[in-house]
Amino acid sequence: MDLSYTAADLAFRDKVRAFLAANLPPDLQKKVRNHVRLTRNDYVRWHQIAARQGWSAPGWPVEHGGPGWTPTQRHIWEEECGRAGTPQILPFGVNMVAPVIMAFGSAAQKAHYLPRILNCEDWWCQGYSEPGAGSDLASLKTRAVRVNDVYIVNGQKTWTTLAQHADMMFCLVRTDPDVRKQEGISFLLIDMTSPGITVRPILTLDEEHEVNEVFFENVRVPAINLVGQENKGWTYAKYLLGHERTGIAGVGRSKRELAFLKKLANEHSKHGKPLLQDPLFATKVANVEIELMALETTVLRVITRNAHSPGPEASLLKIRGTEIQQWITELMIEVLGPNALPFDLAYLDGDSEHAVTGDDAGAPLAANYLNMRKTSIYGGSNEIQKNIIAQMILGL
Amino acid sequence: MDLSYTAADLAFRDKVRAFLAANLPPDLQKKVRNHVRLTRNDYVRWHQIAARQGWSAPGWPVEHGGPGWTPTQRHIWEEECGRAGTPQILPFGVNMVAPVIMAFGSAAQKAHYLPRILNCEDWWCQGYSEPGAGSDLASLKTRAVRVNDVYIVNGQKTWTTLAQHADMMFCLVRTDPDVRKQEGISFLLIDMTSPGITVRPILTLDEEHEVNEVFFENVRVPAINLVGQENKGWTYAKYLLGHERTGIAGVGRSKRELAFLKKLANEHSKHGKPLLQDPLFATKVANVEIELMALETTVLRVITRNAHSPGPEASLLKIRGTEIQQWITELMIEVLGPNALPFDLAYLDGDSEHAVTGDDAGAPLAANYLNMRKTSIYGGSNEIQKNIIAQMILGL
Amino acid sequence: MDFNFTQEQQQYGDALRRWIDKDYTFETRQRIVHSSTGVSGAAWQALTELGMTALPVPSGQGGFDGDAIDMLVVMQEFGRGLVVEPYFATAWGAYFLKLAGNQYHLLQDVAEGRAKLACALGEKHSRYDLADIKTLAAVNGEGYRIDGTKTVVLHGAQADALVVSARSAGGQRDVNGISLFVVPTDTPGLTIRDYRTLDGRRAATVQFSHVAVPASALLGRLGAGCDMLDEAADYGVTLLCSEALGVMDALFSSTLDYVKTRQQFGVPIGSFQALQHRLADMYIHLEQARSMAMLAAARMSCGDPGERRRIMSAAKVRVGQAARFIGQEAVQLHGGMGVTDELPASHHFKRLAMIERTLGDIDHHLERYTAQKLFQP
Amino acid sequence: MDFNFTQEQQQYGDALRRWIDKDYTFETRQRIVHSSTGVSGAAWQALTELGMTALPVPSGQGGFDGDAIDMLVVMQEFGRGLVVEPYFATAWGAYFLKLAGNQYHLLQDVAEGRAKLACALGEKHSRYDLADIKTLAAVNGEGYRIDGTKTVVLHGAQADALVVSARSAGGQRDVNGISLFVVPTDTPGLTIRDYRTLDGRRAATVQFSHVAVPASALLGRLGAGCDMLDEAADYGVTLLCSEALGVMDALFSSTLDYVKTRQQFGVPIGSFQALQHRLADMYIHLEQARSMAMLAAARMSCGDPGERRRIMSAAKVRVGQAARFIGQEAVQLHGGMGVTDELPASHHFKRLAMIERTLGDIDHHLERYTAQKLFQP
Repeated sequence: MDLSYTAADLAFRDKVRAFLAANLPPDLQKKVRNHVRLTRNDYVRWHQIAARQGWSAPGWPVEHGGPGWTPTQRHIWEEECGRAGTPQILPFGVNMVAPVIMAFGSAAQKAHYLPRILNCEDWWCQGYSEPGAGSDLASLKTRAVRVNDVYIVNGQKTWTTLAQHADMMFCLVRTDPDVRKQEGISFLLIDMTSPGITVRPILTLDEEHEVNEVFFENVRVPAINLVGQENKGWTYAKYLLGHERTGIAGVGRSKRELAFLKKLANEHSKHGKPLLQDPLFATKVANVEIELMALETTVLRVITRNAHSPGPEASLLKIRGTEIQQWITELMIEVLGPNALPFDLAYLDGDSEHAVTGDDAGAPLAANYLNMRKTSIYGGSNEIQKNIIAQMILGL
Repeated sequence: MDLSYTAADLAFRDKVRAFLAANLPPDLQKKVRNHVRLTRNDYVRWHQIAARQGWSAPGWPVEHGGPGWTPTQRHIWEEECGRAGTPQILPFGVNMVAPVIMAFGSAAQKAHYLPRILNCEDWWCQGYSEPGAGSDLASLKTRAVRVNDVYIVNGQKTWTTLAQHADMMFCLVRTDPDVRKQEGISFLLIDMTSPGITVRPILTLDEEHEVNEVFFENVRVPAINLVGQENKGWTYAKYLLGHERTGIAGVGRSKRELAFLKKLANEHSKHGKPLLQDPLFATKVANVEIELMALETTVLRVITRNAHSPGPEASLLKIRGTEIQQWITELMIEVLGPNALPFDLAYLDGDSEHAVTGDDAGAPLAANYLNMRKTSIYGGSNEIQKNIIAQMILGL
Repeated sequence: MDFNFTQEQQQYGDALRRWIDKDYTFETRQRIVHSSTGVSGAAWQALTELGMTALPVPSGQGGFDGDAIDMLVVMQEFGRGLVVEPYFATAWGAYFLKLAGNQYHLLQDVAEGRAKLACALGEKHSRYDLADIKTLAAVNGEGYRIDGTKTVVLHGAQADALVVSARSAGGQRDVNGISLFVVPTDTPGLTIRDYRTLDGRRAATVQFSHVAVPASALLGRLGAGCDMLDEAADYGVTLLCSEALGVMDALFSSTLDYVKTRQQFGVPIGSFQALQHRLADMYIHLEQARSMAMLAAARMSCGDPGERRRIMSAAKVRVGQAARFIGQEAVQLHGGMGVTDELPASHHFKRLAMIERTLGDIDHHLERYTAQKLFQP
Repeated sequence: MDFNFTQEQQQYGDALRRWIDKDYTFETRQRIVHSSTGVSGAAWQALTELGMTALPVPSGQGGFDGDAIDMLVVMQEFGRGLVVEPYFATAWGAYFLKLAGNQYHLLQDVAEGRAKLACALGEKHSRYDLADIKTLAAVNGEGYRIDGTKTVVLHGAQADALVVSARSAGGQRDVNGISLFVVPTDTPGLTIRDYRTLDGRRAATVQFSHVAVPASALLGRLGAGCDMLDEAADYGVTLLCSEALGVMDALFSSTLDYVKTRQQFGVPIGSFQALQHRLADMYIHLEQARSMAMLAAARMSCGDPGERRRIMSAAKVRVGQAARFIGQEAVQLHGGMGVTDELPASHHFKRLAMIERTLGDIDHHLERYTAQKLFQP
């Protein structure tokens, strides 16, 4: 047992740090660190900077353009990006649809989509949830009927993250309504500019346009956009679910946020003393920091054992990772106290240089607290994750 | 809305206080306050002192020897007994079997048993749980077969509290094995001196002899000891369950224990200052105190609305009441710190005048913490109580 | 001991609820939130007609002399209905005027719906310590001159007059030397910067630059405002606890409805035991919070400042804990729907989160609670 | 980065476990607990033969030079098997001797199973502050004279020698002026009062009345014992975290077995979702605690006292939280069986509760953690 990074790991970390120092645009970093919302262009810019270095898809095999990193190196990359405050490389292309295309897609699909994903030439979104199919995803109803060499798609998806920016959607559709619900599902790649697609924003409780409803009305999807076999989509969706979920714990990001929290708590005072020196508050910060320390070690235990698919243990990482993220955002607004009340949409959206209250660092934090409530709901709610632990790990 | 006691209530409280000051034997009070275990005689002594005053059965109708108190007066009595530190008037006779006998018993049963319960001439125990029937009580298997004018009882009860002292048991037995499990149960009164009864102690984790297994081997119970009708026992058991559960919150007792905790925390120091002034610890004490304050108000809301049977809301009182009791015992051993480790059975059992460590007040507290773990398990586990809330109150 | 509301209390509670159901629906409310002023003149008019503005005002000034229990009844409804009008700010301000005993005209205007009030007490650095004041009040001829900046003044821009705390003597955090004034918002030298709050309301930064006020603007005695501030803050606490209770009632009830209706895996999600037990926990929180909100309203006028502080802090702690638990669980149990702007649920959640940060959070009141003499054994 | 144990580590862990399964069953253990000494000579002999007594001792003194990771492997097994022999006390004491570097003979005796040790550090008032010492050490000829009373000395009456902290200078809570000594238990003037502990072990009150010890009994430098005390306490913390991990593993596993077997309402109670989610929470606690116990063992010898304190306190906090959650939930899920003396489960629970109170509880270590320079932003 040796819980230190090797010399090679440390050298790699220095390389990553040097890259980030030289290449992360300060304006992006400032936005991320200050919790200001990112534009489409912000995401694309950073993705393409990483792509130029060959680092936009850390988990991919070298043959498809991956950097060939070890699990520990991937962890270091994620951690350093999190700490530096890069925009996230969104998972929909790189971590979600790409592994499915690699494993089950046609040669033509691989040749066409994978390089475009690597370089963020297509913005992907995920067409999974429907109004009646959330935790019970397999009960989805969006219908695709094959007519010659096209599928005609009708139905509705919901909670589609950033679909307003998307060029492509990977979409679960029902191709056979007459079999057991898991067995009639197919995995389609849909061009979002196709006629018959309507994207309607759903504002989240912090008045952000982050998710959408997507309606399909006789949308024609070329049959060559079917991934793998018809009616085998559930298998691919499950494959995806078990894949590449180590980043799910968000350790690097939480470390950055925790450092931000501490700085904030050091700058705000109570009875004339920094709040971070208040025993009640310091103890809460320490509790989160210790939980995060434990989680980082748990992540490392999981990834060094099981490089590519952490399996059901990913549920632990997802639950605790999102809880830690939520605790930190909650503590941030505890620091602000009454100053958490102002809601400055213009500043949040990047439309205004400074917050109306003059507190640029503090202004987005309450909205951030609200926004992060989603993390325990999306990506398989934490209740579903507990079911997975009970069944797959504990044998209940 | 007026949340103050009336002048009449306050006068009644003064009367109770005067009675307790004059009649609660100091040796008993000291034992109770110091968490030393009580003997059979301790319980009987106090019960009979209360009985002489006519106050041993606060919830009983006047015709049977109850004092005719209002719900608020009963609450005051319970609270004052709790605060003073009287031995508990055990519920098995007064609050459990007596209401069933009053409602469903024969004239002869009423005439014989009720006065004896009032004066603690019989020590009652409850024959409900069995090894295979805990939360699922209706699946009990102890068999009673009627032969002429006796029932022949065979089977086993378990977790029978203080059965080693008991003269009588009220017992659920299966008289018809061929119907739905709730429908073949009868309610028998069994003389514990009957041949064929064996009481085997079960030591609890604090090495206390508080519960027992009770074995029945061809025990002959006169048929006149059947309460109500054969096979209707489940109805009576449920009646009992909904009856007289306000005391279940244990507010008075918890107030006494909280006062003890505060005194303890004031006498123990950390870094040379009383622990009660330590912000982390004081905050925990305050949290319990506030929860108890809320619970007392909730109790009063419940009893002033529904005098005799609080209904499913009793589940709330049971859950929070036992949690508060457990939190207080946990905080007590936090105060003791390393001094919680010594285990002094002789002192706990009253066989030794002083604790081996010299700390008489502190010595029983860790055992007390252990012992109180039972409260969330017995009397319908807190999980069962949550099921009741979900079903009966929330309509789920 | 009596936990029932009087028939009269029930009547005006019912009347208010009927008005909200009919004229202040969620859609109307959202339109008001996104309007330029963030409040509705018509709604204020209706509230005046319902007697709401007169309720907290003493009968001598045309009010109904309502106590904290009366206010509990109406604040619950305001909470349930997510009303964003400046009622809390005005009722809270009126309490200062009532304590001061010298602002009869203004109180009369409040009772008749002609004047709205706001309380400009906090400053950027002061957190929940209302005695932490940098704003200065200097003697200025017969009157005073106020200089300083007040932050997060709830409905400051919608008010006709402000209750302002300023330091006429002493150091920044001294309890002595605090003076309270009432200042019309059109007084020269006042700058009010209005903004939205997270829960759909309005607040403002209020800057005082050489603001001259007459001697009659002083509430109570010069430099002796601390007790009044303390008592009025406790009054604000009971109003907020009462409002939070209504919010929680509504949120819990909509969550129950949701889990009974929402189907997954072929059954309502409310049939899953893990969720049932959490709903039972929410129920326990709700009932315990209800007890504390009632206790706080009943003890507000107990006459013993130590006991009052103890109970108000206890209530704010317990209601805060319930608000956090119920709020977060309600959002979680609503799933995706819980994090949209489209259902009242998320707005109830936001209101709870902001009530928690108004007039002291859980830790603040735990600390205040343990500092009371009554906490000692 | 490597989280695996070496083959050698696995081997002695396995050997120890086999011995426990065979010769130190629950029934045997209970007999030992209720015996007059509360420990077993035969067991100590077996542990010596298994190399356990030699493990923590430096190779120069006939030991195996085991580090904290090696000790993790064995302490886990001691925890799992509820072993009540004075192994922790002896290994902990040996660490002091190792740091002192002048007690070769005694260490050799420890390695060969001839000497058991105990640490007499705490006093009635000192709580978890090991620098809070009233016991005095005065210069006495060539040596020293010790006077005072040490409390809750784990396995004090079963030890052959005690590591004792005493104040040779300074005030009661000064970090300077602390001296450490090793004192054979047969030294005149020593009175040891043995008693049982709640978790089936032994502890003692140890009174020093004019106890004369030679100069060679001093560990380290006179009055400069604080750093050694601090480091050795941290070593004790990692041993306890490792043991707690074994206890929790066993307790969680027996709880899982129980809910899979115990039938109510015609199904195993483990099929109820509310219980499943709590078991999932227990699992998360267990794995997070495992991570911290491993991290603590790995960082014990990192060489940076600040980092060491930070990690050890973090581990004691996190393991303590897991111990409390898993312990209480395990008892609850076992129902009535959980509160009897008859199953190992309740003894595992008791051991966890007592580990939490040994060498600092959660609050103590949270406070220590936040006091470290590394906690600052």
